[in-house]
Amino acid sequence: MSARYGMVIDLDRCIGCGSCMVACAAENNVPALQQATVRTGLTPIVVRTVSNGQEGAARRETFIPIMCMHCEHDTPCVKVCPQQAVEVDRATGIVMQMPQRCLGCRYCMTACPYHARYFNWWDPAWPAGMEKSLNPGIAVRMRGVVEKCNLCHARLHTAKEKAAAAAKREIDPTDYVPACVEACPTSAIHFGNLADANDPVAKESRSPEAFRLLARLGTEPKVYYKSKEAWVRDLAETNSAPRPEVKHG
Amino acid sequence: MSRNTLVFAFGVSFALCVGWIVFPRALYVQKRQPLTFLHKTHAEKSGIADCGECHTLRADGSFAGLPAMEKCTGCHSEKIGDSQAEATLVNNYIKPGTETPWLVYSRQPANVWFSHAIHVKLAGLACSECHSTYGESDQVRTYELNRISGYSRDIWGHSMSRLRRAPHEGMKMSDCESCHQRHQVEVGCLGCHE
Amino acid sequence: MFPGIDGFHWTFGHILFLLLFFAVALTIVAIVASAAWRTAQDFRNHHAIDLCWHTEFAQLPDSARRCRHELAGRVISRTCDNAFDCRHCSKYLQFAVLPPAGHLHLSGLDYPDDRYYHRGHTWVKPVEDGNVTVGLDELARHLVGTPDFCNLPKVGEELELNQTAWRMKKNGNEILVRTPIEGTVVAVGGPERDWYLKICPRFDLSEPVTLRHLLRGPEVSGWTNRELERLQEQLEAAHTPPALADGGVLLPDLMNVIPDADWESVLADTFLQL
Amino acid sequence: MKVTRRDLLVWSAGAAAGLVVTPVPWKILDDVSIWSQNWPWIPQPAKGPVEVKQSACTLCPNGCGLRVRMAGGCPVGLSGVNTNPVSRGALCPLGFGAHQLNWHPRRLRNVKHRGNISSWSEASAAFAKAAREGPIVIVDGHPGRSASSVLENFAEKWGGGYRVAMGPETRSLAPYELWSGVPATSLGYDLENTQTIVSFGAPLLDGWGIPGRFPRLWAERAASMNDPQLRIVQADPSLSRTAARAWQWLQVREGSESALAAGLVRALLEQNLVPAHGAIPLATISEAANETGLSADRIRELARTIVAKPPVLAVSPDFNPAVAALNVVLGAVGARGGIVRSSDRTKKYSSVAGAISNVRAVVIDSSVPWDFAAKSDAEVFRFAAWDGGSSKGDWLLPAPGFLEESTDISTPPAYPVETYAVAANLAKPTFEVQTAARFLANLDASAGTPETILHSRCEQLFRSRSGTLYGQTITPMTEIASTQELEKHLWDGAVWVGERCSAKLACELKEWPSASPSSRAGNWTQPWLAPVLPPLASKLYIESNLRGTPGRTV
Amino acid sequence: MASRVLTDSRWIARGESRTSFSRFLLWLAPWTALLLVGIYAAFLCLYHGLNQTNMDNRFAFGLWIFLDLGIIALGAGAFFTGFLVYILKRVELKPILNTAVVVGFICYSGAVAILMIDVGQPLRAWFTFWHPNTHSMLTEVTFCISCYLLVLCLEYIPILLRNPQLRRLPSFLVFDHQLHRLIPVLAAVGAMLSFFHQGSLGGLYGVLRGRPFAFRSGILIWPSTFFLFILSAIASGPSFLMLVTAAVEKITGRKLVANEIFRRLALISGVLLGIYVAAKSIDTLIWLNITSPSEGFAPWQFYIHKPFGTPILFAEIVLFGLLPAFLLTFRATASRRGWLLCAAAMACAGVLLNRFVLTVQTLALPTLPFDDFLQYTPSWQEVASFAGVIAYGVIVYSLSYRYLPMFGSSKGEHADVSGN
Repeated sequence: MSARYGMVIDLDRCIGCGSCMVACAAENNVPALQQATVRTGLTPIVVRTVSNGQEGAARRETFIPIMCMHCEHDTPCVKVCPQQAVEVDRATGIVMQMPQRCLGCRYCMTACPYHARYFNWWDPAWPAGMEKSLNPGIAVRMRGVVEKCNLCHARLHTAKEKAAAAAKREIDPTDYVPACVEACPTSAIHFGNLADANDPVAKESRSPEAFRLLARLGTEPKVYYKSKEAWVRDLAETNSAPRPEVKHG
Repeated sequence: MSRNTLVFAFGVSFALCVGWIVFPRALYVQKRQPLTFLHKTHAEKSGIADCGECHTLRADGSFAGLPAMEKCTGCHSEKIGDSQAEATLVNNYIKPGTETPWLVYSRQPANVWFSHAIHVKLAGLACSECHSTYGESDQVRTYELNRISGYSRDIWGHSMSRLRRAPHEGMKMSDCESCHQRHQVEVGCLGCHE
Repeated sequence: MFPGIDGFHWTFGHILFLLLFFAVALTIVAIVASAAWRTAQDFRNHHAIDLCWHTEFAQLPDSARRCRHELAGRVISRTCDNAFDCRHCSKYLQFAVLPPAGHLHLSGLDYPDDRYYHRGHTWVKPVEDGNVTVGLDELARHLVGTPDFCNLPKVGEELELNQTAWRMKKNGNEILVRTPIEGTVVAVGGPERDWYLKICPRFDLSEPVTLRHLLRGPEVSGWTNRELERLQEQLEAAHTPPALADGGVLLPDLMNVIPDADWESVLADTFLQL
Repeated sequence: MKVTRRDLLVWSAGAAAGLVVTPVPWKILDDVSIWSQNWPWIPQPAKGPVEVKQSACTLCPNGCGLRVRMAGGCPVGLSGVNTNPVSRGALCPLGFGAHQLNWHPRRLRNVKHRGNISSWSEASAAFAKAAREGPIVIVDGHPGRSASSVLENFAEKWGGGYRVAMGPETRSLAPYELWSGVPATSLGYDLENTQTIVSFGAPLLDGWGIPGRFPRLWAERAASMNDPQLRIVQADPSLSRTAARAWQWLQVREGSESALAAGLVRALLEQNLVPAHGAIPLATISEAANETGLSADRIRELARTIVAKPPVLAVSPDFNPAVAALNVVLGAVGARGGIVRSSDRTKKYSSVAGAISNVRAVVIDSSVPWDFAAKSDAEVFRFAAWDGGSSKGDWLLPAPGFLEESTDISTPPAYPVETYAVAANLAKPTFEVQTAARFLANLDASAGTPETILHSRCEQLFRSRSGTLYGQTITPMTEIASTQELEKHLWDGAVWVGERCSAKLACELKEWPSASPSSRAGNWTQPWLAPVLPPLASKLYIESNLRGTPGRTV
Repeated sequence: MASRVLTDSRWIARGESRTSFSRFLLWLAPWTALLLVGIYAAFLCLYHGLNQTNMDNRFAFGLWIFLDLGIIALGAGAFFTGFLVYILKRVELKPILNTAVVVGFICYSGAVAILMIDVGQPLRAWFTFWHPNTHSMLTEVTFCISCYLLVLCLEYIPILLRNPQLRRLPSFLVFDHQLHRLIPVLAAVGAMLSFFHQGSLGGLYGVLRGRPFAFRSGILIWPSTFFLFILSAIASGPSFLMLVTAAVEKITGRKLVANEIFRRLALISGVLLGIYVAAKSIDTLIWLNITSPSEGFAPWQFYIHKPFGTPILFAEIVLFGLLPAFLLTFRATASRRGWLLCAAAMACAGVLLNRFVLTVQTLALPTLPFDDFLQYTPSWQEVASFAGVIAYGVIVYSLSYRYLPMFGSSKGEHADVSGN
């Protein structure tokens, strides 16, 4: 059962509601910390707003969810981790981050071109009692380690165990859907097995409207984006016009 | 020179004594189980032969672990024998309706995801392959808690050097790995970690 | 790190990397172990003291390392390169045979010719029972006078050449006296007697080589003159009253006479300490 | 034997050398690392069986279907219910983190009176006194529930008023209530059957209505289509989320929505795109153009565009008679794909917008949105699960938190058909809470209890035999054998959806409506200090740039 | 007779004149205070976690990594001098060998200390040894730096044991002697380790395919930065030694090292710097014209963000590269102390700038087309803990200078005892 789980995100469908971010944080026991900021927060999936750079009526905006791209080739973070806390799982193609192995050197974060890796700057904390609402399938990460999207591996565990209970080796694909995919109100995020040529997601990934961010780096990300609009597809390439400096709050 | 050698040797042997005799005792807290539960007696008297009868798998494949109090209540709602342990069970736990605070020898930490369903149903492992013959024992072992890591001593194994271990001794990650290697089952990190 | 530990891969790169690492680590450990083992070996072979002496000798000032043949005037200038170990000096025989000895009397100091002199201002005097007595020479006695405290080795203790034979204290200054000849202590004297130690030498005294490293005859006068000059210089540098009484006679008990001199340096230079 | 310093050194060296070949350094190294992987101050999730239950979200009147994962007796994960025809498997970003709300630091845990901790008995006594003195006003945020009936009954019996704090969707339907006599709560937008929507700044894709309704509809019928089956023309001053995704975005000036509607009506009539109509706006197209910043031609073209693909529907974000009048002119009222009647109930609710002066006490139910606060001389009894920081000098009464009460859920605002669902309580409050209905029932049991009313409603529903039940399967009501069976389905998360209402809806618009005052005027303008958000939703604001910050709230 | 007031004269080699003990303590006092502040800042970072710093998810590396790279490059003088003396037999450099070893020891131990604060989970840092990913440059760095720190300790021990008090213990003296006989092997091992980890530190950034500003093509598994880092480190190491020596001479008011040695170091530094500048220029051209465009980045993109414009490239290559290379190489300038030190300082600044550009600028520049250019200011904890390391360095060096033979000029080196 060698799968290559991947995603196709239809940017024309994304309405930037942020449901995926909240669902992801709830699924993965990510704390909401008072001290965190845009630059220090922990958002395994984050929806960013991108414009075509114009002002007034010609302005167009799109929302682009950024998460771990699960790069397949020369995976930047896997290659640099000094103690094998990151690996590309052979059975699923998921780039797995092991917080218990991580020493928090953050080299992988500098290696990731997508800024999809986050450091636990603080001890995870919840208001008193709220720890009862934590998802039982996910161990809370301690401070000082790097984490990122693991494609909701707790759901994969549950699916595997369910299959095993029925003495089956293969999981039922409907049992394994990441939280962001499930949460999307417009079904903009499509999840599937890219290794299976008949999988709708695999087909979609080959569509001419599909593109990957920074594809020219050659890391073969498994998260594809899709848009009908040319200016959005241009995001695949960085070699576009210089952009004005953006001030951060 | 000979005095130096002697003093040096004394230092070495002191360290060896401390390291191999004092340290293991100091590192682990000895704890007693709340009840003297005897697997052997239960197997004989109730005719339960299969571990799975009490240590069940739920419908979704998750492992229920130690049976809940209702399983005990099935027989012990009132005292049926004359052992002191049973009296404790009935008076301290069944009547007030509280769960027995068992100390689980093989409890893995929260970051470990171990599926009994996969290992038992798919791989066909016998319980004794990891849990030895504890299911047939007629005495209650002392639970030893590591003061630093908070793990049960069964995780490391009784042998401090881990060199001369019994076949089922030790439940560290390396023990899982070596079994997986023997059976050529490759699993990624998050295959077994949460 | 090792086969069987998570993360070990049987790939060429991995093995090569680890082999290199282990080679480096082993080299470092081997170096330390080897140094430690050799140190222990040196102690066992009685080389240690010799080694210490050699190391310290190399760091003595040039003026303290003059060859005995220069002192005797047989050669114009020569620095000893063998830590005063004339017994093993390949050059020793190149120079003339020793001239006859004579009783010396320099600046009021007595240097009898019945004994042999060590550069650490001790002498060795063979006595009738085949043993030798060891004592401080006149210059040293004039400097120190009566020590406040004297810590002599016990009878039966083995002494190595140039090892510290005994310790003395005077006015708070510690004085370490080097052993002029290796052997076993058979009797202990002290400042109140003629000699400090009676030693049963390790080597046969009848062999001339046994005492070859010690100074005799014109070497003694040359050496003592230089030592007196040095002393004079050092004491004058300290703006002290003349050390030598009129007529060039050294005052006795100098340390009490001239308490303000830089005695630390004087004593170190006198007793060949660093 | 004398122990020298040298001996100590040698001994230490020996001990150090010996220690290396004992477990001490290595085991400590290992155990300390393990300790760092399981730091005791880091909370660990509960272990135990995970059950999946169904309920409905009660954060707002939409009542989205909830699939709740429960462990250790607590909800540990929420997701939508795909079989729910109303919410269609979606939740809003707030909903996904709602299971953490009950432990919000601003959870109201004690009865508070004028900022001081008080008790339920004192509150009851104070309210009994106030009720006897009268008159009282009871404000409900979510009419149509069983609990609402209790509130209404009580208000009726005790000679007070029952007012409803309408949401903006319902408020946008209020003009039709004025013109047709059908209550706004019985009206809905038939979005599912429309083909062109002209939105006057309504955040259709950004929190308008049911989270799963319009976004899903848009995703199916409009998103990433060159010629969408559902055309959205969004008039918005800035590129809002909806504007960014709309088929066309009209950049209009702030506050010029009514003028645009008037201009469109003029353009429609001028170009004979709609049948002639009596009520003609005073403003001309060029005046509308001036006000909106669009060109007159653009408005004319827009008129042609919107009628090109009927049915067409105009939507305003809030009460806006001009937009409603445009719908009347477009013939969208009472038509398929327009404004339709969701029920034949004719009961009108008084809005809180009306004056509440000369009142002895006001009871505000916990369903009233957090940003409603009474600016009144009356004694205010505010039920809330979370302390929004308002109502100083009044009573703050802890209400059940998220999933802590069982309640029924009636038709969501502006939904075109009647629905009925039950939100089962899955969490237990750890301190004493009371709903407003229970509090009032304690004083006067004759107002009924929510449980009995719920039961009787089910009976009524069963007897009506109309509609369909959407549970694990889709079951027509005719196949339901008993009230008990119906109730069981409802408690298991099924939704009853009624049939389309056949009652007529006709609007008569005699003259063009004048500019309307804000519906929030009057005594209801003092907002709460800051909204109480699920902590994870506040992550959206704090840890990403996706949305503007509403203040650092956790 | 010496007065019995507080004195440490017994610990000072006889014949070496040092300032009075009280003045020495006075000199140490501010540095000790700074060290204590640094220790407190480090404690905060360890106890509360790295939220005490101003680093963030984009600026995952900050001041610490930049300065770590910097001081490790400047500490390269230690291994390179050892390499020159023991392997290439340039015995004329022997007088500065000890000071080179101590400077190296300070730089490396300081860098390792900072790294231990910089990682989020120092308690698990040993996992790198236990589960090494041998493809990671950081693994190579970790292994080499820890081994080399060990080597430096071993090289430092003989110097330490030459203290007049310690040497009175015969076992120390003999051990020192025996260890010293094996030092050439250590120097060789150290040189190998250093070449590797200086290179790997460069490789650390050069392999970052995801950071086109840093990514370089190279030879086999090593990107060009691997070799450039070695070159720049060995070029700046001698310059830094000159600066340290000159500073010590200035502070103590003594002539410690012959001008000849300065000139020799300057020549080495200058020539190597010249080679480095040439290699760096070629590398920059290849990167601008081939590597970066092939990844979809036009070279000008890297230089549109202020303050990281092209002037910084000019400064790195010409102002702090080519210019000091000339100044150090030519006799006319190299023989004047002022010019020489100025050039050495420029060479050191050049290597620091290079490390800064590769760490900070790399992280500041956007990679995604919709990324922003970010800036970061270190927190006081970051600055203080690094200042603590500098204080630590000054203290260790001061103690070493006072009590140990740092400049092997007046007193002879170890005797060559061939008999053993």
